[in-house]
Amino acid sequence: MDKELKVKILDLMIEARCMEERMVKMSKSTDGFFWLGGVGEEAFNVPLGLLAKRGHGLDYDFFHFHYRNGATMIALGMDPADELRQMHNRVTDPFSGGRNFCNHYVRKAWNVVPVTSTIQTQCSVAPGTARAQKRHGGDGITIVTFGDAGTAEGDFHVGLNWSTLPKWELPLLWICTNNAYGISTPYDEVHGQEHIANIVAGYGIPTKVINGNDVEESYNALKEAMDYCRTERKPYYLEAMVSRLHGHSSSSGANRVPDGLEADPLFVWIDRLVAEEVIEKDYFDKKYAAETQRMKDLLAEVRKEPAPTAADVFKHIYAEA
Amino acid sequence: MDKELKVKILDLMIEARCMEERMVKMSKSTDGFFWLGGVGEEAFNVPLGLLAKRGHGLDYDFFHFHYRNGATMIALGMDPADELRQMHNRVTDPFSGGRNFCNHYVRKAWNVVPVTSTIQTQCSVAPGTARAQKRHGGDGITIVTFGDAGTAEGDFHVGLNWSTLPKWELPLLWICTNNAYGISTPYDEVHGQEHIANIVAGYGIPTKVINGNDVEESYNALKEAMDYCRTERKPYYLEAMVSRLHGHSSSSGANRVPDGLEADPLFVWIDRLVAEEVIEKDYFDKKYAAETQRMKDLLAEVRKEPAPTAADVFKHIYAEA
Amino acid sequence: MATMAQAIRMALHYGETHLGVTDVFGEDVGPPLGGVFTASQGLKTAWNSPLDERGIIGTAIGLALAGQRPVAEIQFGDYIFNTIDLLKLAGNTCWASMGQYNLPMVVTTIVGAGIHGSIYHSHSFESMAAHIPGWKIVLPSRPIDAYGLMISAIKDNNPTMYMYPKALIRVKGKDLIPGEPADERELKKMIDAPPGPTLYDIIDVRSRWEPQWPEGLTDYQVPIGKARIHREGADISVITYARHVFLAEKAAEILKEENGIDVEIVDMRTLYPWDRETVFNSIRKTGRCLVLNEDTPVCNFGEHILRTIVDECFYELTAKPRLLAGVDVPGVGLHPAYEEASVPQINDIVRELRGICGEEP
Amino acid sequence: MATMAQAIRMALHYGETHLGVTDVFGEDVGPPLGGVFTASQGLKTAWNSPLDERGIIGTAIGLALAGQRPVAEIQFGDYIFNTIDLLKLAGNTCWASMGQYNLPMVVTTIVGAGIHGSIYHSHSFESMAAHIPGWKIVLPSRPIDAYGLMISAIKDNNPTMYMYPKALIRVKGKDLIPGEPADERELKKMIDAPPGPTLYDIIDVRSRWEPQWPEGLTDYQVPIGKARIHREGADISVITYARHVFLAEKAAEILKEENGIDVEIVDMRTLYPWDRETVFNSIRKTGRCLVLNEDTPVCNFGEHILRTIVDECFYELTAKPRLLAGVDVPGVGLHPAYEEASVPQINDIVRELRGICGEEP
Ligand SMILES: Cc1ncc(C[n+]2csc(CCOP(=O)(O)OP(=O)(O)O)c2C)c(N)n1
Ligand SMILES: Cc1ncc(C[n+]2csc(CCOP(=O)(O)OP(=O)(O)O)c2C)c(N)n1
Ligand SMILES: [Mg+2]
Ligand SMILES: [Mg+2]
Repeated sequence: MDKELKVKILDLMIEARCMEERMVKMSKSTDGFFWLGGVGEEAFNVPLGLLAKRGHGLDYDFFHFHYRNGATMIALGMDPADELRQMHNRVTDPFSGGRNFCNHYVRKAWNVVPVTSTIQTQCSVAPGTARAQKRHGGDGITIVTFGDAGTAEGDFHVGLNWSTLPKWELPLLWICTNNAYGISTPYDEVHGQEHIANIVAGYGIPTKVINGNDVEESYNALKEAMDYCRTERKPYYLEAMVSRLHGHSSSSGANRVPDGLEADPLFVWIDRLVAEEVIEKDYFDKKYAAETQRMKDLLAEVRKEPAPTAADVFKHIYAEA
Repeated sequence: MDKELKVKILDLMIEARCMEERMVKMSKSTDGFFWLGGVGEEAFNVPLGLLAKRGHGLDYDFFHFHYRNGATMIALGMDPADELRQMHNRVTDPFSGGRNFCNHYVRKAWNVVPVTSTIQTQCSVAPGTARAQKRHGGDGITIVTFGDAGTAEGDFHVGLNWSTLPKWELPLLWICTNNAYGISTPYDEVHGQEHIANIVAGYGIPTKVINGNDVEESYNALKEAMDYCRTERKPYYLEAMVSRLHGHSSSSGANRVPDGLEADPLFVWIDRLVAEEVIEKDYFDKKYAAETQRMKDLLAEVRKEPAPTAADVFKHIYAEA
Repeated sequence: MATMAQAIRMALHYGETHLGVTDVFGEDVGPPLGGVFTASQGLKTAWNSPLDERGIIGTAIGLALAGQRPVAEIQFGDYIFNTIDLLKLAGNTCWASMGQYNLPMVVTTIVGAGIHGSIYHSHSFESMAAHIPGWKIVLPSRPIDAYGLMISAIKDNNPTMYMYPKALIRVKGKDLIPGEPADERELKKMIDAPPGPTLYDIIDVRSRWEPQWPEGLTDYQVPIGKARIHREGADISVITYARHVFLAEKAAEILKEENGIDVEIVDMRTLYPWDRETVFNSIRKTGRCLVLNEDTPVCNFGEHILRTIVDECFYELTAKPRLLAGVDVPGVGLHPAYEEASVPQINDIVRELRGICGEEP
Repeated sequence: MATMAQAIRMALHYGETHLGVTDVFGEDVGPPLGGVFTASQGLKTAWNSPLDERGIIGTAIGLALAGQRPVAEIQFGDYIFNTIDLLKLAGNTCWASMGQYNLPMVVTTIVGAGIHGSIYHSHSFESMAAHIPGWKIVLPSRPIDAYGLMISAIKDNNPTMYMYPKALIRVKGKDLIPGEPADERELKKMIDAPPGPTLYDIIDVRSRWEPQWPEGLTDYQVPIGKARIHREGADISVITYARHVFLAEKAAEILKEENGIDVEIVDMRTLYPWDRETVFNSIRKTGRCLVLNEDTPVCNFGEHILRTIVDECFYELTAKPRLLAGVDVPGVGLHPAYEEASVPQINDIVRELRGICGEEP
């Protein structure tokens, strides 16, 4: 990983962090009703976005995200203002026109299919895009992300099974960001396997468990996993152990967790880059201040944008003919 | 296995076979609308019934059967007339009063919970009875049976997961009778794993794949599996490779499959017992003729029993207060 | 004339050769069986899925998101109830994404009683289906409508629930589908896969079989949203669909004969969005109506029709409008005594019609 | 006075100590959270299930088959739709087994809009639930009814769907539940688990916490199947439940004030089997009715009520009966402009009531 890439990843992590922190603040004011997002997953989610093949159609990657992929969207090139638009439920929200919760992305131009609130249903849907890609050929793959608790749903089995059918093994990258909780329920209370990967291995899918708080480990594992899916046209499963730094969502306050209880991947990375003398000690403070201000400014602009009206309710129930 | 037991198993296999053959005939006449059952699974299903702990309540085994467990019910002590009553949809049918298809057993006195037509839902329900048993203590276990194709349903994962929860590993015996088909779809077309057991092993559940057409192998494997569940109070998975000698159901004719394509466990067992000189060569013919006649006679009696009437429709929508 | 199974098969063939259908799939939908009701025999895009309804609907959604045009079958409507959340997602995809993604997918499933199907092969699904926004829903009663509605469903860019009645799947039509050979034995020879006494024989014989599709098939469409008058009448309107179109017809004959009452029968064909104009016009003409179907009666689709009729035609009604539906029990029992007492029969329809016509306001 | 969350919690406590409740379970139902809406805090039989609704309903069925008395929670009604097949099985178990097995189980879930819950935390479920035979269905609007119906649901030997409205879960009642301490701060101190800024703090502080249950709790029951008159009136009947009882109340005040119209409000409380007598009596008295709820309008539960009213009271109605329900769109959008235009608001109710009362037959 060269120096430039290292700094690029850092910049994107800071940008994503500042966007999310702005949203957490918004959820505590009149600027937004509800927040949930990916603070603590940036070391993994940024490389995911950087390594993916962004574009429209079967030759590009399809993304079936869950609600903690903001940093991935930033790395894919999303303007954070778009996310603030959704958070502030403006009609200009390009994902849902102010209809959906934050972090519920949809961007057809990038093959980002609708994020749904229903946990794990994406695992039953993802084989569809992957099947189309398998038939099409090329090196586009389908990427699906989810949390640890959600793997209890039957849809997890459904997806794994459909991705390993004879002659139809699918170019499908399964990604579990394991933060060891489902809302308030600890992993150890509801999972009898050391890792979810143990279950997946039974299907004959290659698996890897990594420290998702480590940028380089994440980057390398993702690269290897994607290469496998792209060239072998078969599924691969990656389980990234990550942090959940603002709790589950604003329903439980979205406060920053007590220091030292969960690693902050951003600071792990900064410390590493400082130690490696890739960046100066004050690099982060400056960048962080600038991004914080930028998000504030973006929000000020977004606030001026129009809200939906009653008449908008009936738009797009059906496809335009 | 002593001689007496060997013959007892043979007798029960013949009884079950003759009952099912009678029902196949009924499905081709005006005596019944639809047949499906377990012809070809007797070598496994009879030992299953013999080894189970029959009775009512948490100290006894709970049975979550699918629709091929007629021989198990016979081994548990069912009067075949009861099954003919269901096949002929008499109101005297003790399982469903003429409401349900044949082989849809319910017998509360024996902890036989309702067989449901919905494939694999029993896997989501079985953890409930097993959980009650785990809490209760004793050596009662829950036994659940299903086919190979049905394991594709998410409910299979649901059940396996709920039976391996930390501190709540359940005394639950998972039994897959793998006949290599789901209706017309071959196993190899829709399963990427050599055995379903491969998947199950990922949960940390002990598994065993056996030849379900072999009485002794079945008996011993079942004994071992049940002992494990009874004493360890943990789940176990058994996959029995079996035959499907009359096809899926009467929808596809229920004709006997061409000779030599699938082993007939009954003849395998007869040949063995003759070779071991446990029985005489003509033992089977006599017994088979007698049982065939008995089923005919039973049906003649059953035919005289009353049919449901319109007024019966509204009975038992709710529990009696 | 073609049966409904043959009509659907021909429409799917037209779909895969002319309309971009990429996948026809579901449990036992591919060779050798071509569907437990034979509706997908001989199709080149047909394949067997795992026994897993959630995977079937999920994969259909995914295929549609990727720009494919799938037709996914749920083997029996009775087994669709573990997918309602996914159907809801499919129905809200366009709306929730502000029109970015739409799902050009068709889900087919066979519904209703009438073949001694017992508790789990007799279910209706229209009431629940219609409660899910974002779908179009059709349910033909005749082979020609089955053909034309399938073509429309495939062309539609929205998720479409295509139901068809178990009891009518093997009934021959009275109208020639455009392109269908006039001789039905010829049709059978051309497109029905050869039978066999067991699965092994079927696999064997069908591995050498190829269908011969009629050459003149067209994109004959029955537009989604258009009902049809199955029988004209002046005295009372029966608003119905599927199997009950024909049961109502028999009842109408009895009423004509015995009471001189002239019954009009509306075959809705599309259940959502439904043809308000045809229904209201009929009721405005006759002043009386019976809404008729076989689903259970609480939150029954007919209650929706009835409420809308009350909304729109209340002061034009000369008798109170009624619903005749299945009875409120947890299943259709196997013995015919159960089935006949659970699902509206000709006698029940006659009785209701007489009741309404005899009513003094 | 107790909130609805506290009322449910107390009823569950009474259930586990006096009525044989063995399991109160679901996602985040056990410690430390005691339910995302706090309804199961401090219960000794409460435990956290895997994140898996099918497993929750399946296990509840299994526990009930084994003679236990489970209360299973689906965290949001919005997430129950992947279990409809299992709910149908639960509902047909007694009937299909000719009365051998009955399922003394309660399923609880929170429903409806009103908390800016967006597309997936605003769903109604009553219309689909009522379409499933074999269940009893309740949906209280007041803490005291929430208590009394929970006691009845637990005692009932049939599967009972216990829904409660999101928007009212933290609203305090006006009636003291038998045994509830008169001082609500005292109650809070006794049975509300201590809060904390983060999950870690909550785990910590609650590991040392024990509830102090009020001693005089009783088996006060609200019988399943009994509605109540929330407000007496002479001119028009509003048949409603849950949150819309109180929105109707506000509308009634406006109508009294501005039009001198006297509105009667019926709070159904039980949706199945529902209290026909109370509903019909009210309508027979006023001659007019509005059925009101927030579910989507096609195959809406109110259409069932309306159809039954037409069946039973048609010639006693002096104006056509109407339904006011949610609009027919695939979700409740997040921005208040969406929600207000999707779910009946006070103004909408006022408008409908005026419309019906102004109508000339
Ligand atoms: C089907 C479904 N059930 C329940 C919920 C409510 N819910 C939202 S997030 C969540 C916990 C998810 O935990 P996990 O899968 O570990 O993801 P994480 O939030 O930890 O990233 C739950 C229970 C839901 N959204 N969908
Ligand atoms: C949920 C559900 N989907 C579909 C069906 C229709 N069906 C009945 S049996 C069957 C095949 C079952 O195959 P398998 O699980 O291997 O059991 P086998 O019949 O071979 O013993 C199917 C698809 C059903 N009964 N339930
Ligand atoms: Mg998690
Ligand atoms: Mg099989």
